[in-house]
Amino acid sequence: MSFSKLKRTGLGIAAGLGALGATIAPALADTAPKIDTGDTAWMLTSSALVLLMTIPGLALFYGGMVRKKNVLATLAQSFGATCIITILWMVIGYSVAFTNNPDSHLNQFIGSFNYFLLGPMKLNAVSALAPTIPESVYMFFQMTFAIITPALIAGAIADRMKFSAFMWFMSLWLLLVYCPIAHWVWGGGWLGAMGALDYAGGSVVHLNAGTAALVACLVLGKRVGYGTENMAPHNLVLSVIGASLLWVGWFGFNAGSAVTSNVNAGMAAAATQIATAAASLAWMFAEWIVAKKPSVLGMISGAVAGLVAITPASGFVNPVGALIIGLAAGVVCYLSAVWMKKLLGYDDSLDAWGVHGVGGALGALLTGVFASNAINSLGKGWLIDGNPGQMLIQFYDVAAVFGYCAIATFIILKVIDMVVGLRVSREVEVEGLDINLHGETVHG
Amino acid sequence: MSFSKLKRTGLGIAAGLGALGATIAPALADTAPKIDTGDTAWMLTSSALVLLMTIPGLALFYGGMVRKKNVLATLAQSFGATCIITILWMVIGYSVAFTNNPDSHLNQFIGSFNYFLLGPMKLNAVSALAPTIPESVYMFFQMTFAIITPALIAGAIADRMKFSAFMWFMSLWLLLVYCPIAHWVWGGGWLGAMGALDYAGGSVVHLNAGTAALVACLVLGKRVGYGTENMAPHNLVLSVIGASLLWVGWFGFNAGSAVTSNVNAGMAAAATQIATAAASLAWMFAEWIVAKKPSVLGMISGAVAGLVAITPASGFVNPVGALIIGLAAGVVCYLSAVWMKKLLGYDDSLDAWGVHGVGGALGALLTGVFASNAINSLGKGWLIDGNPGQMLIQFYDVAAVFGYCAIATFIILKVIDMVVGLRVSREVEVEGLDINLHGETVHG
Amino acid sequence: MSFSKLKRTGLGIAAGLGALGATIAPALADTAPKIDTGDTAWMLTSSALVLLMTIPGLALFYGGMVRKKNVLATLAQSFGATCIITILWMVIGYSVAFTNNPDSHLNQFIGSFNYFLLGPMKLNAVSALAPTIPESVYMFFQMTFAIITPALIAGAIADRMKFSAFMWFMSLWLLLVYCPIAHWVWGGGWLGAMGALDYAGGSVVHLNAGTAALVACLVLGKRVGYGTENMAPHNLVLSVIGASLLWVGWFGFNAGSAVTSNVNAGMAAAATQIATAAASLAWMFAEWIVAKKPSVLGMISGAVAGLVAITPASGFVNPVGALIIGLAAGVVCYLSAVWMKKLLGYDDSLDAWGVHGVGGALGALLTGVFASNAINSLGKGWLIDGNPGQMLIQFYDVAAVFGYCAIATFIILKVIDMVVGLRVSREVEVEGLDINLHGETVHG
Amino acid sequence: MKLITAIIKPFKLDEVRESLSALGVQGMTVTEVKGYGRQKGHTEIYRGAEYAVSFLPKLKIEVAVKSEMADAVIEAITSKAKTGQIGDGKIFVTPLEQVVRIRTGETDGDAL
Amino acid sequence: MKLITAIIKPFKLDEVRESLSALGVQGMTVTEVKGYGRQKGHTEIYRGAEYAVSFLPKLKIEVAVKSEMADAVIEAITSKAKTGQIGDGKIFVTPLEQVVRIRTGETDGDAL
Amino acid sequence: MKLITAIIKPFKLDEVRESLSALGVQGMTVTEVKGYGRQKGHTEIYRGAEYAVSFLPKLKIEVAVKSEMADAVIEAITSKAKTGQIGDGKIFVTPLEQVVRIRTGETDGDAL
Ligand SMILES: Nc1ncnc2c1ncn2[C@@H]1O[C@H](COP(=O)(O)OP(=O)(O)O)[C@@H](O)[C@H]1O
Ligand SMILES: Nc1ncnc2c1ncn2[C@@H]1O[C@H](COP(=O)(O)OP(=O)(O)O)[C@@H](O)[C@H]1O
Ligand SMILES: Nc1ncnc2c1ncn2[C@@H]1O[C@H](COP(=O)(O)OP(=O)(O)O)[C@@H](O)[C@H]1O
Repeated sequence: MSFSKLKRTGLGIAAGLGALGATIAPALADTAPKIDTGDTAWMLTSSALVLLMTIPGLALFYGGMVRKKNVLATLAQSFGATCIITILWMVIGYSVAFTNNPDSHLNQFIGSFNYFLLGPMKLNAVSALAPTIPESVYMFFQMTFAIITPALIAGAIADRMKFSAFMWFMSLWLLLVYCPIAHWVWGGGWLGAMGALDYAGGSVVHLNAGTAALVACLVLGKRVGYGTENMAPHNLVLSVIGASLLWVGWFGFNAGSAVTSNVNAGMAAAATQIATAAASLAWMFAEWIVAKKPSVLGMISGAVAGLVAITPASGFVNPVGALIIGLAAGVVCYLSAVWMKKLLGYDDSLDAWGVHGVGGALGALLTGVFASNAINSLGKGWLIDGNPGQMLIQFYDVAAVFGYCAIATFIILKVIDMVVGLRVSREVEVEGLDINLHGETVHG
Repeated sequence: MSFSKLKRTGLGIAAGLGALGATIAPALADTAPKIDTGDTAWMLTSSALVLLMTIPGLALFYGGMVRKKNVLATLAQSFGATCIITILWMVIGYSVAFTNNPDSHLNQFIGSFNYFLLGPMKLNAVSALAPTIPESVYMFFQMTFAIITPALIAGAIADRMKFSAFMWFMSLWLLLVYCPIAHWVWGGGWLGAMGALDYAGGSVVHLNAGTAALVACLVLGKRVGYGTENMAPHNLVLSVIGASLLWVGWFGFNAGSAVTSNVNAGMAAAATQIATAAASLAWMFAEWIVAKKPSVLGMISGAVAGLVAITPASGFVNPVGALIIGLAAGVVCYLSAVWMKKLLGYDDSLDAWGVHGVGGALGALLTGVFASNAINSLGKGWLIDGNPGQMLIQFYDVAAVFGYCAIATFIILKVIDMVVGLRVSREVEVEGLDINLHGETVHG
Repeated sequence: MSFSKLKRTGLGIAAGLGALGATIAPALADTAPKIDTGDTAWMLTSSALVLLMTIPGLALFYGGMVRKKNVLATLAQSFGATCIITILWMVIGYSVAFTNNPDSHLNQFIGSFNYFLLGPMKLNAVSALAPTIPESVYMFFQMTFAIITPALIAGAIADRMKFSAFMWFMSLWLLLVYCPIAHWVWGGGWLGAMGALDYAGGSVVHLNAGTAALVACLVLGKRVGYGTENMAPHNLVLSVIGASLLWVGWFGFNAGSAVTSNVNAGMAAAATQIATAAASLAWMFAEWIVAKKPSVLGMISGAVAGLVAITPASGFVNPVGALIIGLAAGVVCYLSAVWMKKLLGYDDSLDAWGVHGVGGALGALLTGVFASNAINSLGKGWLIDGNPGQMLIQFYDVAAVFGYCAIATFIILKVIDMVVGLRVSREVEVEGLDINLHGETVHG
Repeated sequence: MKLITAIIKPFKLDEVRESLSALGVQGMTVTEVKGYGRQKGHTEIYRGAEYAVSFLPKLKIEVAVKSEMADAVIEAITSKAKTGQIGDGKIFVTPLEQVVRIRTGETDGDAL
Repeated sequence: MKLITAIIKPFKLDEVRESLSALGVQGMTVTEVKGYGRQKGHTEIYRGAEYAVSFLPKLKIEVAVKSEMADAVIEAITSKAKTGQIGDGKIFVTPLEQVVRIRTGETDGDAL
Repeated sequence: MKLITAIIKPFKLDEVRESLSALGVQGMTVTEVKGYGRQKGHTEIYRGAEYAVSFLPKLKIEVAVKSEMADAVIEAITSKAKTGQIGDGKIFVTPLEQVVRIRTGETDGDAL
């Protein structure tokens, strides 16, 4: 089982059963499970919160940033991704990512196929990765992660991708990129075994989605009129609602990754809140200084950057560590979205790479710096615990995810382009996706 | 007590107290209650989630579908229903629906009046229907069901009903239709005793509201301009937000109906997620094939159809059962909303009958098909457990709810029409309800 | 420690540990904490819910009420307040408000500085104010209260305050007004010791913010065109979403203030729901009678008035008490917002004083009237328990908060005005804050 | 040629358009406008105060036609847009010196 | 008759309307427009880039009046809409050949 | 003087504006309008039913110019707004009797 997860669930069990004054033994020995109602309540809530992040959270965050003629098509991407991924996860995704492959060598890279259609997930089933809650809840919780990760990519290809191609992309990317990588780090694979620290998905979720976003916007090319037309967000009210729901839902994401309702969940929640606020302020002040005005888009983008960067660190760092990670994320992601993007000239339309890719990688590395033994007995970082070796592991983690994701995403997109075509016609793009792809428009 | 509920709470107690390693006896013998903090946490959360379904969920789902001149009036319906029903539920509704009538014969049809103003609901009170949580929480949880059920009806009479008449309708319908039927199935009445399986309200909530919606749109008649004017939704962004919040909130609805935070809640949550996604895809593909384009309205309508159909089955079926129910709901509700409605020519404006009535009935029947003993020890279905008898019971259930609701709703509406009048004047309808009924408009 | 809190947590411990069949001793004696997973689950959820109240709840409630040219600037106020207060709370706010000052005399007025940067908040830390949950969760829960309280003030100064001045105001007011007052009542200070009953913040939160709002709108002066131009809300759809999220989130606020997941939380939730609905109906009918039409703005304002007024009473009154408090709040706040404001002629733009100040004071006093021993063993009210003395204490509470807040707020604003200036130029105000302060506008 | 500008009640648009097409008019341009006139507006309620909304939503239809068609067009609009109640609107006729079809550069009669 | 078209700053509408009513003008039609002129617009910020928003919100007021009233109306608008700063706007006067009141069919003078 | 009114496709605005500025035209007023003509609109889908959306979004540009500049302006608009596809729009020229600049009271030529 994953090194990082092992620790987390280890602690989880201790706390979870500790609260019941019971011993840990029976739960590990796979007898009738000891379900903790408190842990289960929190994980059910966390699952709902993470789903809230995608619909309507992410849908609105992105929908408000595009031009009015494309808002419904943008919402349709988040909503459609939620649906197709739910089904694929139930059919085989969970099995590939979170079950153990009988061939222990293959298990380094990919899980089993035994959970096809969730067959073995009986009423009382429990996963060794989450011994105090029903497996049905753990499967659902992980499903919500599997949903939002591919959905994040949409930010890079906004305003120009065919809906059919998008649905194919979500499906193939989930099965060929997300599921294996989730297995590597969390499901029992080699990265977790190597000791990579990724509490809630800095590399598995954000760097991964961000890398795919970068590749996707390069493969699709720029929007018509990019650089000349004013493509400012058509309605930031929607984006502020979306960013707020992402923030609120993220407690399910990070604190939920404790997989129990205990002190680890509490610390992760506190770290998340602090880093998010710090990043939002950092981006805001950076922009205030450079561009003379603090834009609302900057404030909410900064908050998301903080949420992204603290994700891998949330269960490993103390409040001061969270504060520093947040400040760094705000400034670095501001530079990547505003300055680096202009410099390199790709059209990462809503900055999926600039915020999630860059922020995810930054967070993964800073986790190696600030991880503290006192917060999580198995996260020994460089600065506090004097363990520079962790930095190296984090670098491997980042490099492996970036490398595999970039190559696999490129191939997937090229194949889809050949078969169904990735991009809408120029006329459709100029006139708008809503009316052309979905036959609908927003009336006033 | 209701057959289905008995089982559920039975299991609930087992799991709930099981987690405390205690015995079930004390809780049943009405000594000082054994409140489980985990169950209570989940039920408090579930209550908030179900309230979220109505405000702002349902309000936005409907509000986005009407024309711009009526959006505030539509929101006012959901909001006003929430308020008036809350008070009536506290005054007498809960008592009629969920307490036992001393006259055991009458109890088949209606509860007692003892809980007038919730008098007996002391600090430590516990209901036999939910022995591990405070009765205050159970009363509140059931209140949120009582709120959304009548509010759903508004979809059929959008754009043309007086606000005063609407408030009267909500009040009378709650007390004369919802409360008795809830008692029949869940509160200790005859349908539950007969063994009707309705986990979270396929017949009690959705078929019931849908039937009332059908009657209401027939009694009120069509909107001015129906069939000639383009009455396409004025702002589907609002409807997507609403549908998403309905989806997220529905976990409180279905998983909350376990009334505990245990394996049953987990399975219900998983089934809900799977069926919803399947129905959304089914509707989307059906429309994509027939109308050449996948509309966003179709995607979200399909999701709601899936949520409706899985509601009665959620705690009784396994993931594969949920998948099939979802696929069926998407296609059947698409046909009922798009094809049957045109065929029969009634103006069920936002398809409250087409989705909730048809989907609720479908779900109730399919529960009889797919209910599995392995998921819920007291739900023996046709297909898996070879118990065709259950089908018959489900038919009775559907017929009884449809019949009683249709007649009672018709009478209530006729009475209101005579006393205050149901419909606004033609001028008001043409000019819009917002400015005329509420003296307000949406400015840009 | 605070009188009222003492009782609450007293009960909390009883229930929380009761569920574990353990004794209370170990938790108080600061040995390894007995964390209750159910209580922790509910408090994590409550914290997320209260954050949801501010972003996007309050942001939308206010944002929909201003004119379109100022909507983004209004959202930026709630969002910016959330960020800056989060950081200040982590740096020193929590320490000042909720830790004990070594100097027991000073402790009557202000807490310690020991928790600078949350240093002592280790992984297993527990606060004596919340013995069954991690201190990280309690710190976070209280943070969300510290965020929304200053943010409420924005309603009074909408459309005309500089963003820079606003951020300074939020910061200084938090540290110099909110933190001390929170300590007086909840953190171990003199008002709590005197026996003031304030379950979730009638005086600490709402009267406090409302008083500051009144002072602020007097210091800033009226909006340009006030009284002549039509300043009706530009988009009440946003305000309805906001009010609904405030309502839903408020269960974290009131039921969460039990700091456990038990019967007290349940009763507080029920009281909250009942009072809110009653107040909404009371305002609606009052307006329907007086102005001939029930406005949507009135319905949602009434709901908020009810939420405010029940806040201090929620854990002390029974359902009937809640009903009466709600009805009173609806009528009184209607009069204060519609009639008194016109009479006295100040421009409390979105009625932050009219609803939160007046409603908070009303609730604090009525808590003294309706507090019932049977609901909370330490709240003895006038009417039910024949304890008129409590009324006097509540009066002191109201007077002390109003007096200190008014003076301190006035000084803070005058200082900011001298240093950075409070108000935007006439041109900027006429043209709109969005484009001038943030360089953005809502496009269609 | 004439430029005929009509201010009408919004829900009359479709009827008017059809009647003009019947006359062989092949195009028109419509603008959402607010009208002030004898028809008195609503009162909007806000915090108890009532604000007279004196401007009402109307549609402005602009049609360029050959002079000889003007009367028929005016007649058609008048008959279709009429409800008989205050606020039905007005028709304005102004001289039109030149018309160009951008796509082809055709002018005047051919451009219509 | 004349059709008087004025482009003004939005917040001047009420003043202008009142002064026209005072002159006995019983109706007008208002359109939200975007104006481009000497008054330079804002810069909108987006991801650090600045976009010049060269079109500014203005209101277009159209008033049909008897020829003899034209000067008084122009005078009234000019005085009320003036702030003295760049961007106050313009008034255009065009000939109006015919006016019809849809409700009654009255024409010209009677239709105003 | 002439008032030149052009109906164009929305995304052509910037090109047209620049070409007019190049000609020395210092101002214009733009209105969002809906156009009906030979170019046929979309079909909107709603619950399986298809609704023809026969009105398409266009922009109306109004430019007041000295008579001698009219042809140049018309020429500029025609060349810039043309895509060659149906729906490019029209240009209407109407006589303009008087122009006033509100800010200064200047009239006619000086007011442009
Ligand atoms: N003198 C005018 N100039 C321009 N538009 C006018 C004038 N008078 C009326 N209108 C337009 O015609 C509309 C209807 O006029 P109104 O006086 O309300 O009713 P009626 O046309 O039936 O007398 C007004 O809303 C306004 O848009
Ligand atoms: N030649 C023109 N044709 C049409 N409209 C014009 C013209 N010049 C100016 N306008 C309108 O008048 C408004 C104000 O003009 P501008 O040059 O900015 O200020 P001023 O009128 O004070 O010189 C512009 O925004 C535009 O709407
Ligand atoms: N007779 C007319 N009067 C007013 N506007 C017209 C007229 N004919 C066309 N238009 C406007 O010109 C636009 C383009 O006209 P259309 O016939 O669609 O294409 P084209 O100009 O290429 O022939 C229409 O959308 C409408 O706004």
